[in-house]
Amino acid sequence: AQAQQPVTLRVAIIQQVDSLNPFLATYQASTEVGRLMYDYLTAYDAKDQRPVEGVAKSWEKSADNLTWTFTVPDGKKWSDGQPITAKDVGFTYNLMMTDKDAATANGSFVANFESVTVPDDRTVVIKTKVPQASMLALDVPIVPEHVWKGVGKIADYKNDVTPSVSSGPFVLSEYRANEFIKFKANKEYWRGAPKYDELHFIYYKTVDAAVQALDKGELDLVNRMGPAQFDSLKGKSGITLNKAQGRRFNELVLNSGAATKTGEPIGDGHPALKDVKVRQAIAKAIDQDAIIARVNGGYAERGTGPIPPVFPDYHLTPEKVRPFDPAAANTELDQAGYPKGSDGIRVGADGKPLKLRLVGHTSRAYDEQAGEYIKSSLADIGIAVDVQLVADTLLDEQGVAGKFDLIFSGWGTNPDPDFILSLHTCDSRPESPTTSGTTDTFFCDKTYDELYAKQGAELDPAKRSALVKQMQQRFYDEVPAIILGHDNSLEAYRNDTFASFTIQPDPGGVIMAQNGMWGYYGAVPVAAAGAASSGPSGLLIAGIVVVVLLVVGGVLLLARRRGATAGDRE
Amino acid sequence: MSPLLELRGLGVHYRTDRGEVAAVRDVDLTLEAGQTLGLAGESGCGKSTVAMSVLRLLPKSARVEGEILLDGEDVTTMSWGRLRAVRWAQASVVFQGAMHALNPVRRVGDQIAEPIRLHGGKAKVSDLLDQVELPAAKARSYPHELSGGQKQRIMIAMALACDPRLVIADEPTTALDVIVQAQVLGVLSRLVAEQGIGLVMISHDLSVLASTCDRLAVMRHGGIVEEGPAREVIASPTHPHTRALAAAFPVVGDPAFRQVEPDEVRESSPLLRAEALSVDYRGRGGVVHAVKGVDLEIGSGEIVALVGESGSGKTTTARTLLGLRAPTSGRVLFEGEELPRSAKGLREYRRQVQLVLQDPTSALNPRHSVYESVAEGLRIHKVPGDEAALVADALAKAELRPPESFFPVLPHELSGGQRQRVVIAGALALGPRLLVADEPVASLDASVRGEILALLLGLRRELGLAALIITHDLGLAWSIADRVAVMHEGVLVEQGAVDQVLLDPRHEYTRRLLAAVPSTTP
Amino acid sequence: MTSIVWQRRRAAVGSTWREFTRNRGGLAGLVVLGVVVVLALLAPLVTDASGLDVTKAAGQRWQSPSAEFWFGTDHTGRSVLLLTWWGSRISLLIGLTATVLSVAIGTLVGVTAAHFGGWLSAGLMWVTNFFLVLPSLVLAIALSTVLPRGIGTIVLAIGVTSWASTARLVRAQTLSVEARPFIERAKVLGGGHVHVIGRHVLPAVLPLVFVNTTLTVANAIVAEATLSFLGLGDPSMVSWGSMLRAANLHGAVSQRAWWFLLPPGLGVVVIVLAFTLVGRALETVLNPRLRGDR
Amino acid sequence: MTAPPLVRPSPRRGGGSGLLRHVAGKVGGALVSLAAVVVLGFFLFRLIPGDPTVTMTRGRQVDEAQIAELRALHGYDRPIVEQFGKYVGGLLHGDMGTSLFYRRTVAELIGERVGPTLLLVGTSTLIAVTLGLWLGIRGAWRRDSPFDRASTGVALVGWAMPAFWLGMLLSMVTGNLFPSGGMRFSSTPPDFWSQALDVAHHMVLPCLTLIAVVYAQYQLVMRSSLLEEMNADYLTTARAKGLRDDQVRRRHAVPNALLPTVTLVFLHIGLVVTGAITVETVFSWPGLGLLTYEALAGPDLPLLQGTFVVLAGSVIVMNVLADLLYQVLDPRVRAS
Ligand SMILES: Nc1ncnc2c1ncn2[C@@H]1O[C@H](COP(=O)(O)OP(=O)(O)OP(=O)(O)O)[C@@H](O)[C@H]1O
Ligand SMILES: Nc1ncnc2c1ncn2[C@@H]1O[C@H](COP(=O)(O)OP(=O)(O)OP(=O)(O)O)[C@@H](O)[C@H]1O
Ligand SMILES: [Mg+2]
Ligand SMILES: [Mg+2]
Ligand code: NI
Repeated sequence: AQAQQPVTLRVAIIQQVDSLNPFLATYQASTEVGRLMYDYLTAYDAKDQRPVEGVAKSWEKSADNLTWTFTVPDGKKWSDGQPITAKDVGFTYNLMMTDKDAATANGSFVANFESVTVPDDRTVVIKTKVPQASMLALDVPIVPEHVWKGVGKIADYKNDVTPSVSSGPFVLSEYRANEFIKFKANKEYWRGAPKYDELHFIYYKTVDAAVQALDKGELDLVNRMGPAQFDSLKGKSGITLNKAQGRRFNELVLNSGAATKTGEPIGDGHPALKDVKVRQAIAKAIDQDAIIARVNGGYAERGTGPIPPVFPDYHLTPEKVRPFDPAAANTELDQAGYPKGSDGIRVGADGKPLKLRLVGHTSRAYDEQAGEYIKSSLADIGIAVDVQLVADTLLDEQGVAGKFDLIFSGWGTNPDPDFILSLHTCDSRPESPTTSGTTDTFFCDKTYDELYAKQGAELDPAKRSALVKQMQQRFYDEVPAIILGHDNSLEAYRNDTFASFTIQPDPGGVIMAQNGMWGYYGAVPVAAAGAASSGPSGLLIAGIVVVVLLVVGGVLLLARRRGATAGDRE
Repeated sequence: MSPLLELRGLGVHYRTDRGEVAAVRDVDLTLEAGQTLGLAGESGCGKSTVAMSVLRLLPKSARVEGEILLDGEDVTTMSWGRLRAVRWAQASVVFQGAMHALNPVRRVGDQIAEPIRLHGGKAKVSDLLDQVELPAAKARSYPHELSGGQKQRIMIAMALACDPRLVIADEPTTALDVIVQAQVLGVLSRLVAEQGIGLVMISHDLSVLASTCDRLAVMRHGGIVEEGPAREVIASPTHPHTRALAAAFPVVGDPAFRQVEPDEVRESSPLLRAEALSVDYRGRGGVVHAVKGVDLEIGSGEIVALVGESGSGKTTTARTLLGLRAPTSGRVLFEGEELPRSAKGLREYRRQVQLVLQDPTSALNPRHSVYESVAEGLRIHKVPGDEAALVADALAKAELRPPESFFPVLPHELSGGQRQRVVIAGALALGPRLLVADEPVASLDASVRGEILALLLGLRRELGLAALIITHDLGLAWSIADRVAVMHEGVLVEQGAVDQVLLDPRHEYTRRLLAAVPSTTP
Repeated sequence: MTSIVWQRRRAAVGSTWREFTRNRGGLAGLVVLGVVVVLALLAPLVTDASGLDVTKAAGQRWQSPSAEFWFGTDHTGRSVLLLTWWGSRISLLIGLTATVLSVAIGTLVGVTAAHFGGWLSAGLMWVTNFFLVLPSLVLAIALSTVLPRGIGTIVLAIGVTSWASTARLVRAQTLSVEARPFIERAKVLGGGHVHVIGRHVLPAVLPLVFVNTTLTVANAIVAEATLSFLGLGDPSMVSWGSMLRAANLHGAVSQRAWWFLLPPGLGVVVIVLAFTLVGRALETVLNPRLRGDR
Repeated sequence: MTAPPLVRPSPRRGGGSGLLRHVAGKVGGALVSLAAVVVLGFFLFRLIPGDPTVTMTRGRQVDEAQIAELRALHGYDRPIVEQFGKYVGGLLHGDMGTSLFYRRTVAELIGERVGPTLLLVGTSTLIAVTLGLWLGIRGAWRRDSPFDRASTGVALVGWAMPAFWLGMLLSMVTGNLFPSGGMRFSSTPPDFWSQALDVAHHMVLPCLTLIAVVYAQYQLVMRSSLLEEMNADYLTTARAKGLRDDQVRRRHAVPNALLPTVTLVFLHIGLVVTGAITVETVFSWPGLGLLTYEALAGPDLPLLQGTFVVLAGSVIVMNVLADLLYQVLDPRVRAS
């Protein structure tokens, strides 16, 4: 008989956590875990992702948009009982502004800060050099000054001391690299302690292993499932599925002319792809619905611009949806001056046949399958495709160097569209042929860049939304890349241990990988969950061991006896 | 009272892939306590099979008929428990090849003590070692740390561990050189005399048996062809096979065995000369000086015998004479010219001088037919003329007739003597002037030794071939050589005309060698 | 003359064959191999390769075995039977070519090291021992990571890492053949290196090499499956290893899709077992050392 | 899996001459081999692939100066020989570089994973050796008996199976009996016995898989080396002395046949290690094998290089140990 087990939420974690030090952690899993321990200055609402109270309860900005004043309310406490004050905020930001190591992960948020001052325990004043749109989306964990001021070199600090001093809903209680990360509920949490005792993140190397574990009851919550895995859990008792709108998209980048910032061409893309007519024809010839149905298993939404439907304010619904129409594509290419050669492959004006390389990741099943679809679709319009699946690093190298014709890529998007839009401006192209830029498309279009500048300065949400949509329309028409689809986020949880989770946004949102910790914080255990045991009991195993030992012993004994008589026989 | 051992109509068959093979047929033998029975016969005639059947040690594939009475009790019908009790306590075996009969990873002392513990004897290992004239400290040795003779004596000590009434010694001295052989035989004879045990002594060497046995049985093809008191059988053999066996061991000094007439020894011009020849082997254990400053001369048409115990450097000398090894110092002259070093030069030289290797079985590639083996040299030297005719001619010279019928035959289908002839034919095909024969008859049955020796003499007579015959057998040297050279630890201690060296040895080692030769005459 | 030689060779092969047929395991292995090889060769004639194209997948995803799809379908709706069938071609192809490469290197190194001696031999032996000790799969993984993906790379990776045991075997056999007096006799007759190796050493060593080849194929096929499973194979080719990788990646275990897991794995087991059985049977027939104690 | 195919015991070496010299020679040889592994590791992973800085800066705006700084920081701008020197120098201090993906030092990552791998490989080797030797001895002693045929057949089937496939099958058919992966449940109480039981529970399937695939080696080797000894004359001697059959086997046959087998047990550690790579992958066992697999996905070349050097190096060390053990065990090799 064991003592009353703590009520525990067990969550699969597939991606690695690179560091528990919030100043160094860059991986998505690490920031997700970091949010449980450290609140940000502001948070995103669970329902619609608008800024709400974080460490600061209220805020105001000056007329020139350069000075922001945040108020940290009284009564919030760190998990060790110390009060949370404006000093902690000031300490965190100033550390990042002065210590290069502390700026590793989130330095971009403070790069534009002029100064951060703390006139009193309740007030933080931030002055920026130029107006900054993301002041209410500063994804910077606020750390306790009384702990961190004693830390020597930030870059070497692991921050795996248990229990951690948290401002978030959970306190780190045990960390075993490659095995699990354990948290206990933070009883001091200002929103109120979570409704259960412990939260465990357990490493699984593959989603499949995690799905099996969920099925066996070793886990309570899994995300990042593939369509097949998701389907396999359908109708299983004890499991609730959550198909959420995702923030990720898959795209097929067309090498429309890779070049540096200065316009110096790099790479060896096929010249015909510089012709927008060819790109449009390719876009028309690809049956996106078929790819979503067969490759995504139906768990994706048709792509238009880079911003997914989960952000309806910015998501583009084109006035004229480009139809899947290979016949039209064929005619257009005929007219554009790419006649079919004797082998059925079109030839450009320069005599170069339209034979394209399509580069994808060996590690991704999506690339492999979608590649096949694209290959056969383009074959129908006289374009030959050679699918080359390569290791991730090699793909990165080829992508950066512009050594491709078609390449698979993809991004995750934030609530604020600025970053994802910035990727396709002329400025995000690389400095020189040997360095890398942030862009994957090498897109450089004057109209697009002008719109980008305008939306950055636009403070009226409705107008900004219109500008963002215009940009995406331009992107859609120029086809530097084809957004193949926005993946659904596929999650599942055991409903015999946990009754419900807070999703973000609501409805249609995710439990894990939120902009916040609501999913974990808001989980409600089933009343009797504490008594539920995990997996087969130790008793059963002991029983198995005993039986095996008995059988082996018996066989041995028998063999002995036989051996003895055999000895007599010789 | 029943005899110690009595075999009645013993027959043993082995089941093999080819069907049943009769290894022993209808053997009747009797041995009384305190007696020594010799069992002679050439290799494979079934001697060991008889020995093993006594303690029922034959492999499962063997089927035994007849009765084996040990002190009147039939071994074939004993229960396993009884048999285990009888084994070693009543009868023990000194196995053929002590090299393998000892467990290589256990100390010899433990191995001797094992049957004592098992059968509850009270003998002490040190006493047993003392009986076979080994120091007690040797009990702590592992087999590989002992010499062949010492291992053989360990086997004997082990056989005596439980005071058995019967000891079977299966070729206890094969693979030992003559001097050690004499020691081991001495130990055995002494034990029989002192302890009154019955001894069955097995050997293919009549002269070994002659000196130790009361009675002698000669086997052939699994059956006994002649049996009687040892002296009688050897002195006046009735069966032709026994006669051949006896003849194979010529008596040194007996002119009857001498096959070269003294007047045949003629003045001859030197053909091959070795001057101050030394050869070293560099191995793991440091440098071995195998040959030390040997001066040797062979005249054309002359037969020289090089004798010496095992490991004295005979083969090394032969190899060096043929240019298969470079001498460490000294030189080899052929017709006054030093041996060439180049591959081409050596090839030419080897048309003149040929080597016949020790063991004809392994000297022939088992995959090559007689024709291919003989033609090999012709092809290498691209000898002009009709290849088939040349091969046939060489075979005919080697007395393999009709030659054509031997063409497609593979070595394993030939007898040992025939194989040796094929090797000789291969050498003759090149028309050499000198034949170096390394132990040409050592591995051959007694019955075919004579034929090969006659062939060599015939070749000398007809073709004027010179020969260097290497052997450890003084009797052989006596029967066919013109001159003898005696080698000891790499040094030529004595050389000269046969009569002079063997009848009137100057060197002390030659004398020891001659003394150790077992003789069939008392 | 030659006719007699040939006649004898034929007789020798005949007797080897008779000896071989007496080994039931070996015979069964040979029959299985024959069937599999014939099926693999027939694949393009009997089946429609377009079924391998995911865009033309005939069935639904993860269909369990039915009359239409005897072995069910995979995660893209392709027939597992068809995939397994075609996969056998790649597995066999890689297994055989890698073996040829491995055995060729091994034989060359082994014979050279044994025959010539001196520092060449010492150097070759060191390299051989080095490769023998090195876990070959780890090296193969390393090689196929840094080289471009493809059949050639896999063949190279397996071939280059697995020759050492062959080399050691061949060297030992060559040494034992060269220690035999008939080699000395050949030298006395005037034969040079080429003569000794060509006429005496190789004919004696080749049967053993042949035995070794069959056993090496078994290893190479498992190695191919392992490398493909680890994602180092040629992604554009269907092989048993890549099928198992897909099964692992797409959750065949969690879906209990045994029909996707069993055929490729059983394929490997059956082929490897068949090669091993044939190899062991050949060994008892051709290796004189083992023949004696039967 | 390209292991030495069902190797027969190697012929015994000749009498030892100078144990010390032999040991020194062996250790020296192993050091040379280790050095060769390091060289191979370095050049294989450094020369063939492209520019590592590009991989590191993927998705970030960097200019020439930053790239140059990065190259200088990692020493990629130095001549290759100097880079190699630095690499070796680092290696001597236990520095194997930094993983591209974990952004932690390779040494630290490997250090974390050694324990679980040792536990898994050690346990399964121990069981596989015991089982294999026992079955091998039984089989050889009663050659061609039904037991021999059956056990050899089963061993061959196990030998033919890819480890990962067997692993997947096992985890499919055992259903909920065993955990799906990992080394322990996060919710197990921290006391020793609960933890031990939990780890044992998690280890059952990976261990079974590894044993099933590996034990055949030992069985077949033991069987053939015992068969080789079966006709040895000293066994006839032992029987002639009146020893019982099992005494003959235990006291004479097995000790002799065991010697070559012991060497092979160690020689095949390499095989177990490679088996561990796939088995750990299938069962998410947090060991070196899984780390290798994770490094492959990138590929994370510094990490891969590290696991390569460690895995290959440990096998080399094992082999030296085997050789030294042989010196101790076999009186014929031991200096006289
Ligand atoms: N286990 C066996 N299976 C089949 N035939 C065998 C077996 N042992 C011996 N023989 C055959 O039985 C015959 C007699 O062999 P045995 O060993 O008794 O001869 P031997 O007289 O002792 O010979 P040697 O002098 O060579 O020791 C030989 O022809 C041999 O080939
Ligand atoms: N290849 C070799 N390497 C090292 N030592 C050798 C080698 N061959 C022979 N010896 C040693 O050289 C010495 C002479 O050997 P050799 O073979 O010439 O003797 P042998 O008189 O022909 O003996 P046997 O009568 O046994 O044939 C011996 O001590 C032997 O151990
Ligand atoms: Mg005998
Ligand atoms: Mg000799
Ligand atoms: Ni050694």
